[in-house]
Amino acid sequence: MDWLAHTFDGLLGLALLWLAWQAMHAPGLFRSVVSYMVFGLVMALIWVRLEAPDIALAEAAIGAGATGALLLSALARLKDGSDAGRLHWRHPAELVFWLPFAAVTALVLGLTAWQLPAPGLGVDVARTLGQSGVDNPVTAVLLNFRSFDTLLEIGVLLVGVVAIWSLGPAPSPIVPKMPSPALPALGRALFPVFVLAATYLLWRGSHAPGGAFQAGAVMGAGGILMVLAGARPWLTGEEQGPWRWLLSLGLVAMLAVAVAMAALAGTFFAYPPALAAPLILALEISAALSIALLMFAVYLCGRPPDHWEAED
Amino acid sequence: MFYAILACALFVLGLHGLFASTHMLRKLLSLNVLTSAVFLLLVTVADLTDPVDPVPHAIVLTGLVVTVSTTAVALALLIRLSPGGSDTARGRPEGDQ
Amino acid sequence: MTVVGVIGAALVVAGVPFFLFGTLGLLRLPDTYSRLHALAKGDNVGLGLVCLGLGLQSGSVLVTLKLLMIWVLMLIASATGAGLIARTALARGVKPHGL
Amino acid sequence: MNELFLILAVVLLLNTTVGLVRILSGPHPADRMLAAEMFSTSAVVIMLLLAFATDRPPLVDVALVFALLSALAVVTFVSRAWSALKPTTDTDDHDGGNR
Amino acid sequence: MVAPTHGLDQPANTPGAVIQRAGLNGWLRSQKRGSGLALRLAFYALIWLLLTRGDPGSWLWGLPAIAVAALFNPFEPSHRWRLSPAGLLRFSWLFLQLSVQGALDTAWRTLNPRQRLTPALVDYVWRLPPNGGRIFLANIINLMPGTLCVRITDDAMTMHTIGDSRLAVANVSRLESVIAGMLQQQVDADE
Repeated sequence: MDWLAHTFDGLLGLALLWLAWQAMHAPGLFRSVVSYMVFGLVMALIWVRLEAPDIALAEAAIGAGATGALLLSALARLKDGSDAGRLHWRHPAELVFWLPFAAVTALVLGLTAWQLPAPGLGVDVARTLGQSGVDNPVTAVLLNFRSFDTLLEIGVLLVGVVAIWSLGPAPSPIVPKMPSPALPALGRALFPVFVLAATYLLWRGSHAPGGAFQAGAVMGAGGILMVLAGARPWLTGEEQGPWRWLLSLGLVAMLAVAVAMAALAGTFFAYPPALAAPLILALEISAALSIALLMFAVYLCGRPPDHWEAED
Repeated sequence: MFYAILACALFVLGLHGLFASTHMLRKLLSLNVLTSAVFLLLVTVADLTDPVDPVPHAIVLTGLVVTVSTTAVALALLIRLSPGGSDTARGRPEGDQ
Repeated sequence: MTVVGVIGAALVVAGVPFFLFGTLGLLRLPDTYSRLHALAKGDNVGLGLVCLGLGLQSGSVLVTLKLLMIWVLMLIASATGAGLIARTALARGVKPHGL
Repeated sequence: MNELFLILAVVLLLNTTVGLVRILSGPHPADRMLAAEMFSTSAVVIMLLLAFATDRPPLVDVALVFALLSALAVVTFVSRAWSALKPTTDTDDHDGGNR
Repeated sequence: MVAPTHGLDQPANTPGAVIQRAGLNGWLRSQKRGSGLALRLAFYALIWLLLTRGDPGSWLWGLPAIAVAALFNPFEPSHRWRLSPAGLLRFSWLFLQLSVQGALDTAWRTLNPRQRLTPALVDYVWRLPPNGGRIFLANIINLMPGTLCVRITDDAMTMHTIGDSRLAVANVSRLESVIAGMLQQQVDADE
């Protein structure tokens, strides 16, 4: 039993280091990007080994899905896709710096990790879980105990989208000429599964691994797939009206709840235990919608056009 | 313990890549590797205690999403900085298809 | 250990060699097209056997069907993916080996 | 039984790690992509095996998400990267397909 | 209220256009055509049931999700076929048979690629009508023994075969007939 787990860990670690090395040092940017995509898959397996299925779900959707799509698309738009910038060992003497540096860093990191308070917060969270309104400790931490972090985090995503939109209109064509008639068929077959799976993850979030982040990431990645398969975004009325509202829905809802709670109880995000469950539910739904759309908006690399015409 | 060492090795690898590579895309990949190393360390520490500490898990979860948005912003900037990229941004058809 | 459980375990064990052959094909075959052949066929039968075997092991109909749903999703993805890569490769002028 | 599944998971992981050599050797972008695809199929299987060996049903959902999103990488690759990767831009021996 | 849950729209008929022309009801009606809304709803309900492993409390979430999945698919439904249950069974059986055969066949060739690999490109003329399962056939043959679809045109597809190409064509032809039976399409009997 034990040696099996150790072999498994060892193989994962080796693959991880090798892929990381490839991602940074391989000749050819394409090879780097593919290595990094596989790196994401290995990370998801490692999260499973470390008893973190919540993170594994998110990593499966983000690391293996959305980030890969982002990087590959960007690679296609970078015209100098040669091996420019390949990392060279200019002097063997660099090792004289890097080896001691590596040793010291490892030592400092290890010491820091060692000195962290031993029991952690696991006991506290388990003790107060009953008052939080949900049964999944990670969701409880995200949307109740430390919802301030989540608020800021959604804010960061929104700022990211604003930054990307302010760079100008999205590079055209947003979607290249459709290479195959099989793509719409694929999109048609997968769309319902994406909707159902994302809703399922959202539903599960209150009592088992899953929740707004995972659901949003799956739906966002699904949106990217749909657009690549030839669908045109639905929310493309004039001036992207509904886009903006939905993008900020998550942040607005969290702020509204926070301010309301501040008025009621005197503290940001201090939910009365009776209201906790429905409030977390509402926050989860709005956060999932926003995250899905934010992930999708981020993929466009610019402000979406007012009208989505079929490119040719 | 093994994963803590792995995280440290990954951290050093990522840091080296971040400083030593010259192409921006590679720097970005190194940055992502670096974040993964930090997440790995956090979760490894969380796994040491008996009821697994959910707080680092939640932090890593938000961190993952923030990393995607950072990557996306950096890539959008990168596309506009690259010599041919500005053409695509202005609407010139890409590729030769 | 019930009979169904034993059959399930046997199916899981039977599924794994297909992955080994898939990797062997990926490494040994001479061109992109034949590698696509090896991967698309081998991996999906392997995954199907593992899913079915694990489902039988669990002894629950719903779990078995859920695993089979994962298999069908993978089938859709890999059949379409293999076709997309093959068609794009030919359109971009990648010549098949031996022709 | 659980040991058996764990052994199979380790075998599969070893198998995929060996298969990753295709990322290194190419020669075509499509071949590297194939190696990534192979890894995602195997990751689904490993995840399922772990789910049943350690009795953690949430892992089945992780496998489901993997299966759902495995199409995304290929579709992005086909519709975007392939069109931009002219034979000369990837540094490897670009006529590998017509050896 | 334009359901904002997924943010996507259909390709040929731009979403906005449809809604402006026919209103939201028209768009919804266009989605109801095709393989039977009831059948689709039932199928999605089955998927939901499997996902949640039959948790009764989940249907409060499931029903809206099923409705969204069925009504707001951004791709136009293909509405030229009906599913025949007997045909579906026959297809599934042939599919399973051929995929196992295909996996064993490729494994055998992989063991000695130098002698057992005889690649060829074969044109296969469609017998299925356009819009009636051609794409399905083209995708499915990638999983069948020794065939890989490398080009699709209006009247034929090109297959890459490893091994006996006549056998491969015979298999594809058989599969085409079964698919036609499943989708209740007309194909020429002979060939």
